[in-house]
This record gives sequence, structure tokens and C-alpha cells, in this order.
Amino acid sequence: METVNVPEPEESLPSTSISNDQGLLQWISTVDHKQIGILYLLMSVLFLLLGGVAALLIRVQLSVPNNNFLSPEMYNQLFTMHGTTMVFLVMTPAILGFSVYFVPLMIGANDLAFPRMNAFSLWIGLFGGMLLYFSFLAGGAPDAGWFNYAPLNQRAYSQSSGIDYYCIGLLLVGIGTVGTSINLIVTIIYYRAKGMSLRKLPVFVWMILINSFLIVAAFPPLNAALSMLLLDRQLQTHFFNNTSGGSPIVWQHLFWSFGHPEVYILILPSFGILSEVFQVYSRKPIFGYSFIVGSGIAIALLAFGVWVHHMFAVGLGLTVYSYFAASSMLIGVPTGVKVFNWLGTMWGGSLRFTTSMLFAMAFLVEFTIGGLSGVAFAIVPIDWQLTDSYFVVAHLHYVFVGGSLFGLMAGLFYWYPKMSGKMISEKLGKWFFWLFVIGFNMTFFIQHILGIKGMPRRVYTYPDLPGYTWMNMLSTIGGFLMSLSFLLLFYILHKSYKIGKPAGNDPWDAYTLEWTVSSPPKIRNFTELPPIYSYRAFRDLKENAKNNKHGK
Amino acid sequence: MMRLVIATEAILFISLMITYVYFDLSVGFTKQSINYLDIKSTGIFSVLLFSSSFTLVQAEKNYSEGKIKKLKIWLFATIVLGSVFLFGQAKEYFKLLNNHFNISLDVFSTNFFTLTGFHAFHVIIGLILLIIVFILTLAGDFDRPNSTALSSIGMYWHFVDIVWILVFTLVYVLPYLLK
Amino acid sequence: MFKPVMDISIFNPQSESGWRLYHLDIYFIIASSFILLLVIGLLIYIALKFRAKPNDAEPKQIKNNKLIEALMIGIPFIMVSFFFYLTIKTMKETEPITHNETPTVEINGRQWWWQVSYPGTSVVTANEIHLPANKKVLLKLTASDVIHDWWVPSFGPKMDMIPGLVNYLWLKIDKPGIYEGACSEFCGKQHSKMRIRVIAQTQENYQKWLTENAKTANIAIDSSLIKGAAIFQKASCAGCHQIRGTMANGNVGPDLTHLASRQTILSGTVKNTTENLYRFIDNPNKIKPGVNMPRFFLQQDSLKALVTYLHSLK
Amino acid sequence: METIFSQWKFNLGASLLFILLITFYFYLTKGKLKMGAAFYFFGCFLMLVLSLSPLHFIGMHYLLSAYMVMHILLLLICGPFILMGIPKETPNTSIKKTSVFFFNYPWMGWLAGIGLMWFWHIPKIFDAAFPKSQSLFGFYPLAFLHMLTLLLAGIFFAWPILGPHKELRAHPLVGLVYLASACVGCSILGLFLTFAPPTLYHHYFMADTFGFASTIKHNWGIDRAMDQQMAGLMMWVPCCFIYLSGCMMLFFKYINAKEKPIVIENNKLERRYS
Repeated sequence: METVNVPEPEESLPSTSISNDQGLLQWISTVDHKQIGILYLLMSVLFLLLGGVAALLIRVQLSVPNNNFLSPEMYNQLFTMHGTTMVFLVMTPAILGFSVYFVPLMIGANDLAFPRMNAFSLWIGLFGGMLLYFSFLAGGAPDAGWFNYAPLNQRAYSQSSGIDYYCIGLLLVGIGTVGTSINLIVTIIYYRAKGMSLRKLPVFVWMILINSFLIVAAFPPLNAALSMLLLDRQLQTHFFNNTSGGSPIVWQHLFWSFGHPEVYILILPSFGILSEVFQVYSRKPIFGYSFIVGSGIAIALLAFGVWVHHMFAVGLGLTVYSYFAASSMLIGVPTGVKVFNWLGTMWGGSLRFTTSMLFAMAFLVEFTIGGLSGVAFAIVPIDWQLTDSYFVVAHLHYVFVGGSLFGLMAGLFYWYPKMSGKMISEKLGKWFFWLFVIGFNMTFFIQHILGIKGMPRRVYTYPDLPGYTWMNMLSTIGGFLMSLSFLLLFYILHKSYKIGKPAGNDPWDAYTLEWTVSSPPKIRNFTELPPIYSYRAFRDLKENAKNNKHGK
Repeated sequence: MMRLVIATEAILFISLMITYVYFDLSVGFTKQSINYLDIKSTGIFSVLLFSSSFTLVQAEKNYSEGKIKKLKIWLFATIVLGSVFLFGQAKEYFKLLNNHFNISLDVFSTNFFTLTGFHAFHVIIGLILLIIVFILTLAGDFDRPNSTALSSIGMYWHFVDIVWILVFTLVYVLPYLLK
Repeated sequence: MFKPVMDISIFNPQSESGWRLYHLDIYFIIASSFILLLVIGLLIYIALKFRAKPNDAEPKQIKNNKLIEALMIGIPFIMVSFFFYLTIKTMKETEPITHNETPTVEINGRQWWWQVSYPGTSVVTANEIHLPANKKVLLKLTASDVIHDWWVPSFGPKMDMIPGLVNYLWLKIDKPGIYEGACSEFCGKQHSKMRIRVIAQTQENYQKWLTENAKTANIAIDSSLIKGAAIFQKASCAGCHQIRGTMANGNVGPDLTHLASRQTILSGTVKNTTENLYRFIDNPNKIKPGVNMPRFFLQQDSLKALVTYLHSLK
Repeated sequence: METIFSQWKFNLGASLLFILLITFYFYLTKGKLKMGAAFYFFGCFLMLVLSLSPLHFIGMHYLLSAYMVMHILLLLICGPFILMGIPKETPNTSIKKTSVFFFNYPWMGWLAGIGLMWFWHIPKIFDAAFPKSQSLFGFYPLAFLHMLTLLLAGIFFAWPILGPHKELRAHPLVGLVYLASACVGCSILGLFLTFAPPTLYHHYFMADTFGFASTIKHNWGIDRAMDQQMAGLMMWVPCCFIYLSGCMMLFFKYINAKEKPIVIENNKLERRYS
């Protein structure tokens, strides 16, 4: 008789030996992956509020032409901080939060491979974020945009110390992110439940694995670039300063060879979440498991060969452009494969329209819009027209919000019962969904047209040209709807936590291992594990049990 | 895990080296500054660094065989070799700085100091790790031959060495040969 | 005629390359709407058809279908290849390689204005770019401080202006008119107020304008102008600005030799009137925050004289 | 007038190599044709045709990018094809030994492929490797060596992935990392060529012995800078595309492989749910 043991490091995990009282001190000192996951999510919410306020101020300033609500200095700081915050301090922690929380649960492990390092990564990342915000008090936030082009990032053009804080803050955030990714890779490779080969890995875990490799490979160029920038600013070196032989183009190359993979870093986990959500609410296995995973790998590998499409207007020469156009267009293919595979998953299923499922379905539309406008940027001549216009702003928000954030929302509503132990209010959830979708599309769809009408991005104000005014006003109203919907979300989360129905272990009739344990899971996740026959281990278990019953 | 750390560090160095080569090929690069570099003494110090990889391999071998005494000797030798290399670097830096060849002089100096500085920084980290292990060994806390600590540090140390081979070739040897 | 006559939009092409890109845009819009509608259509169909009913049995567990997967990869691949072909074709046609041709105009991006000079002539002007219509011209684009970007939507492609690099752009404007655009690469505080105005003229008018502008400035003879001219030289305006034919030969700010002949000032953001000029010189930072021009605290009457002088520079 | 495309030139080196390879095959098999011989001969034949063709001529004398096409084909097409045709069962054990060697040290294969590629692109060495003028029978020892090593590197590089002994190939996921890292190595070289100044290789600045320079420059519109950029990009993008396709193939091979079913009885959890 063989029993399946929970894989565990030789020494007992630090997290499993601590006491269970939920005092604040315990949260701060925790090394338990679930608590750290929740802390990551809370960190994400904190910065979401900050970044959201920045976004609202930006929209207020842009609501009417020739507005004087914000000074240009303030406006530049705000949009820079908005972008930096949302990418590095909202999306990334949210993704890490979900992965740190659910990866061990989905692979049948009791914690990450290095629990203490996990805590360290969280706190150093948070510290980096705090440092970035400290710049507001220290004379001015960074004001050269989130990709911070040289030579505008040089001391001569940005005298305040904001950009120094940007460098140090992002270096620390980068260390934290890479640390967690390494942790996740080791966990996924070495601590899977017995019998769970890579072929039986849930798609979410696959995506996190791929994603972590992407992070490990993508952050070093950023770190190199940031170090050089810091040296340029502090020790007057000559990396990006063209007057003394440096080259502003080098910054662009280094930044985008990080920056483009970063886009995929933010979207791949959402792909993973969606794959789980679609399966469970359609009650069908994912359509084309190997294609979903394979396209993830293809995206990850291609991601490093496309960065020049951010630089099509730089004048590097048509030969270079044609090759990068090819690779950038090519990356659209695996992305499209995924979208159609999800449709295939739903086809013939028995669909339950929970809030989570609605977000997943809305994702398909919003992300297709974002993806298609992305292909437009791979087509060099179209890129020549639209890059650095409001069309880009629309595109990137459709990818980041319509893509990544919708995916994360689907994940939040899907996993909330597991994390809190309470059911989330579906009625209010749907209110939130519709408010959010309408607000989001209202804010950003119109910006495509603004871009087509020639409005450049990052302007603190604009002349009263035909069409500009009402379109910007509409966008601002949409922005307010969106923030309203976020307030509603926080209310829903809070209320459900207080008075929601108890969720039980398996409220969605789900497929993966995290639903075999109690909600919320105990500090020691697993004491027993089912045998693993496929990537839907829990479903196999329930199915076998049913068959046995009928058989008897 | 150490492999992944090395992978990410390797990419960092690749980025730095690519930047170096990029500037090396661009117009503003002041090649005459290369004459300041002292290839011979740095070459000798580099050989010492490379040999420290060998001594560390010996240390690992003795450790896995449980010969703690020999482990101590080889570890000590590695630390000494690493420190001597750092000393050599420091000497080179001081000489350069005394000749008013500092990091903000021109594009070459910028790249030179950044690249070698980053490498030296990694040597220091490696040394700190080795010293910790060494102290643990002296204290007698590191005598069971089943810890992976030493082999992980070993991997890191070899990596730092390989990086130096590349950096040394790039910054010192190639310009010297192509002069 | 202060308002530009044209509707600014990439779908209102007014140049040869503009039209080329326009066709590509249309093809792309058709293809992408097809995909988008396909996704939305399928989604709606699925949502209506496969809604869960109470006591549904578990649906059939289809895991894969090789044919559908092949189509999923194949069809997008073919579409992408088609667009790749179009990309190369359009790219080659729009931006043929330059072979040391003399550019018609050299535009230098500055924080936050455009210096415009015409190689082969002595004409230097700012912000308002005069070009001949219906003739293929080559623009030479450079920058002096940070990265700027040239973009007139009706003309098609944009092109970055990068300090230390030289970029070229071919342009053949369809017909005379005023075309508006803006700097598209974030370049600091006044990025928003860095508009572009291209004044396309017929060949004769353009030549006339060139000869007119090649002349040095009228020498101030009138007593009312002499005072202003003196202030201009004395109040260190001359250190930054050039007025050809006088002592003023600065190269930091815009050339003012024919200031009064321009329709707008401050990079195309305000009309060129005496009041606007007066208000700007009185307190530059208030009108254009962050501008490099300092405030001189001139007396009201000297300021008036200065403005009168500047406005005489036709 | 002779066009550039009619420049089929006899190449003694390549012919020698061809004969050598064929001899080697029959030496291995003691004169018999084995399974997959077609692959082997196709690889050899492709090599020969390429080296006699105008492509080789252009690559030798005018365009780095044409040379690069040759290089990629030799390294990534001919090499693997020849490897695929190498018989598994041979009277002597050299093939088996090689397989075992690459099974134990797959990185040696990597180093052979990528290292050699880098080696031949060091400007001085590159310039030395090619004849200054057309010599007798087109034989030039260094050029011969160049070709031979490239072909061998191609074979050794592919060995851990496509070696004749299936059980001695690297694990597909290891292979994935192997190819992906090779792609990085090749990208860096490609990057270097793409962005380096066009005076990198002096070889192509030599006197125009055959008089096609102006055709290439004016009719084809390829100048030195563009040529080198194209070569760099060729090394970078299509080369990586081959590697990445290999990656995807390995991945699908891995994920679609059948697994041994696990047999577990009397699981506690299972009992609870029944």
C-alpha cells in the first residue's frame, strides 16, 4: 500500500512551527506563504490607491483644454509616478501575491522552497516602493515618464532627486521580484506533489513558471540600466549623456529589452488565471492544454526579440525594422492561439456566469482590442503614425487593464472564498463588474480616436481643437466611474469578509488541489494529497469517487 | 537556486559588456585612455584569481570527503587569492585615480570603472560568503559533508571567475592585441 | 486665418506618404475588425447557447482538436505574413534610403521650440515651417538638448529627433495649406506646448517667401522703433536671440529677424499679436511655465517700445 | 555579359570535404547503406552545392550577408542533416562513444557550436580565413578549415538533441534550455554585427576583382552598412527562429509523451470523497 506524502524540505518549515494568533506582529514577522501572499495583495491595493489618485488628478487636469488645475511640473511627476506605480508596485505585487499564495497550494506543497527569502523579497519590494514615494517629500518625484528616456533623465534636465529615488526604488523592487521568482521556480521544480509531473501541472502554475523565468531573464538589463543612470547622475559618468560621447539610444535599448518582456510578465499570470477560471465555470478541461502551455513558452522566448518595436520612430534603419516587425507580428500568433483556445474551452460547456467568469469573458474582448492595436504597432508604418500618441495610451491600458487587471479580477473573485473563507456577494460583484467595464471602456476607447486625431501623449494640456474637448471630457467621466467602481469593490470585499456566507472547501466544484483543503487553508496546507492523474487532480478524485459509488 | 541567481547575474554582466562593446565601437570612445591600463600586473593578479577557482575545487573535494582540516587550508588559500586579486584591483584603481583617470573623465573610463567595479563588487560578495563558511568551519559548525552551501558558493565563485575572464579579455587583452 | 484649415487626423492624409499609410491603415482596420467581430460573435453565441441549466450533467470533456488548433495557428500566421509583406512594401516606399542629398529644410528640436533653417540659403526661422507643396522634399531632423519628435498627422510618419543623431524624412505635400502637428516625444515641462505648424505654399510663393526671409532685418529708423531696438540690445535679449543685420546674434532662442511675419508665437500656441507678445515678455514663465527665457522686469513703456520694435520686423 | 548568378565556381576544399564525408560514411558502415542514409547524403550534397553556387561566390567576395546565409545553412541545416543520417549501429563503437560523451557533457556541444561561431567572427580571424584573390582550384587551407569546422560544429552542436542514440539524447526540457541559451549566444553576436560600424571586416573592402560591386550597390541597393546590418540580423532573427522552433518541437515532444500511469490504492482522501 502506497500513500502519497506531501513533499517537504528536510528541515521543518519555519512557517509551520509558528503560532496561529493573528496579531499584527505575527503578520509582520510571518514567513507563511499565504500570509505573505495576502500582504502582497494588500501592498498592491495600497499602491493602487496612490496610483489611482494620480490617475484621477491627471484626468481632472485633462478634462478641459488649457486647464490650469495642475502645474506642468506636478503633472509630469504625477503621470510618471502613475505609470511606475501601476507597473512595478500594483501589477507586479498582485501577480506575485496570487502566485505566492496559490502555487504551493496547487502543486501540493506546504510552503515555498525558501520561506524566509519570500518574506525578505516582500519587504524589500515594499521598501523600494516606499522609497520611490518618499521622493515626493525629498524635493520632487521623478518626472521623465515611466520609461524615463535619456537625456531627459539626466541631471541637466531633471534637477530634483526624484530620478535617483526612481533608480534606487526600482532596483530594490527588482531584487524583491527576482528573489520571489527564483523562489517560485525552485518550488515548482522541486516541491511538486508526488506524481505531478510537469505534464500534469495546472496551467496557472505553468504560466507562473514561465513567467518567473521571464522575470529572472528580463530584470538584469533594467538593473544595469538603472545602475548606469545612477552613476550618470551621481558620479557624472557618460553613459547616456550625448554631449560627452554617451548615447541616449543605449538607454532605450536596455530599458526596452527589459520593458517588453515586462509586458508579458504582467500578462502571462492572467493567462494562467483565466485558463483555470474558464475550465471550472465551463466544467470542461482546457482546450488544447499543450497549445496553451506551448504558446506561453513561445511568447516568453519571443518576448526578448521584439523590443525594438518601441523604437520604430528612432531612425535605426529599415533593415532593422523589418526584422523586428517580423518578430513582433509573430508574437501575435501564440497570443491569438490562446484566445481561441479559451473560446474552445467554453464551446460545448455548461457555463456558469459568476462575476469571475464575467471578468474572464470580458477579458477576451478587451484583450483582443489591446492585442490587435498591439499588432498595429508591429506594423512599422502604422507605428510611425501612432506611437507616442494617445493611441498608445489607449493600447497599453487595454493590455494592462483590459488584459492583466481583468485577469487578476477574475482570479480575485475566483479565489476570494478560498482566501477569506467567505463567499463573495455575487449580486454586488456583478454591479461592480458592469460599472468597471463601462467606466474602463469609456475612459480608454475614446483615447484611440484622440491618438488618431493627433493628440500626443504626456501633454499636461492641449489646445481647443475640434473634437479634443468632448473626447477628453468623456474620458475623464469614465475615469471617475472606474474609481467609483473600485470603491465599490473595496466595500464588497470588506462586507463579504464580515458577513459573507461560509464558503466551505470547494464552493465552485473546482479542479485543482487548493480546493481540497479548508478555506482559508491552515498554516500547514496539506496533511494528505490525492493521487495525481492529470492537471485536474481534484476533479479526477471526485470523478473516481462518483464512479466507485455507482459501481458499488 | 544558485544557478538561477547566476543566470540573472550573468545577464546583468552581459548587458554591461554589450554596453561596453557598443561604446567601444561608437565614435566618442577615447581609445588612447587604454594606454593607462597596466595589462601585465593585472594579468598576474588575474592568474591568481583563476587559480583561486582551482583551490576552491580542492576545498569542495576535501569537504565532500570529510577532510575538514584540508578544507580549512584550501578555503583559506581561496580567500587569500581572492583578496590579493582585490588588492590588485584597488592598486590599479588608485594608480588610475592618481593619474586623474576617474570615472567621469570620458566614455572609456565610465565603462571601465563600471564594468570592473561591478565585477569587484561580486568578488567582494563571494569573499564574504567564503569567509562566513571559513569562520563556521573554524568554529567547528561546518563539518557534516551534506550541506550544499559550499558547492553553491563554489558555483558562484567560478561564475565570478568566468566573468573576469571575459571582462579581462574585453577590456585588457583585446585592445592590447589589436593595438 | 489663424485656425489651421485642415482637420488633424491620420485619416485625413495630405501627403504622398500620408496616403500610403492611410491605405495600410484601412487594410489593417478591416482585418482587425474581422478578428474582433469574430471573437465577440463567438463569445455572444457561446454565452447564449451554452448557459448552464439546472441539473446539467458534466459536458463532454473535449480536450483537443488537432484540426482546429492547426487553423488557429495557420490563419493568423497567414494574416500576419500578409501584413508583413505590406509593411515592408510601404516602409520602402515611404522612407527610401537617403544618399547624401541636400535636405530642403533642417529642423532642430529645442526645449521647447523648433529651429528651422534652409540649407543653401541664409534663412533661419522658428516654429513655422514653410515648405513647397507638390514637391518631394527632404527634412533633416536633429535635436540639441533632449529627444523631440516630429509629427504632423496628415503627413504620415513621425520621426524622432535625437541629440547626437541625424534623421531624415521624405515628404511630398499634396496642396498648399496650413498643417498642424505637435512634438510627440515627451521632452520636459512644456512638451504640451510644442506645436508644429507647416505652411505649405505653391512653388512661386515659397520661393518668394525664401527671398523675402533671406533679407536682413529692416534697420530701425523711426524714432519709436529706435528705442525698442536699443532696449533689445541692452536688456540682453541679443545674447540669446538673433536679428540678422543687427548686433544680435544669439543662438539660444528663436531667430527674430522676421518675427512679425509669423502668424503665431510660442511654438504655435498663441496668435502673434502685440498683446500676446507683450504679456509673454512681461512674464515669460507665467505664459509658458518652465521656459528658458528669464523675466526682465522692464518698465511698461520700455516693454511697449520693445514690442513695437519686434512687431516691426516684418 | 556574365551575371553574378552564373558564378558557379569549382571549389576544391568543398569537394575534398564531400569526398571525405562520403568515405567516412562507408568507413563507418563498412560499405553498407543504413537507415537514414538519405539524410546524410542530402546534408553532404547540400553542402557541396552551396559551396559551388553563386551564393558562395557572393559571400566570399561581396556580401557578408550572403556569407551569413551560407554559414547558417552549414551550421544549422547541413550539420543536423548529416547527424540524422549517421547510423546508430556501427561495427566500431566511435559513434556510441560520442553519444555517451555528449550525454555526459552536453555543454561541450553547445560550446562547439556557439564558440566556433564566435571564433570565426573575430574580425582579424575572419579576414584571415578568406583568400585575398582567386587561387588555383579555389583551394585555400584556412577557408577549408573554416568550412570543415563549421560543419563539424553543426554536427556536434546538434548531437545532444538529435544524436543517433535516442536514449542518449538530452532530456527535452534540458534541450529547451540548451537551444534557448544558444539563441542568446547567437543573438549577442547578431546584435554586435548589427550595430557595429560597417568597417568591421576588411575583407569586403578589397579590390573588386570580378567587377560586380557596382551591380550590387546600385541595382540591388545594398551598401556596406546595410549588408553588415542584414548579416547581423540574419544571424540574430532567422537563426534564433530555427533554435526557437527547435525549442517548441522539443516542448511538444515532451508534453505529449505518454507517462507511466501511477498506481495508488487506498488513498485516504479518495476514501473520504467516496
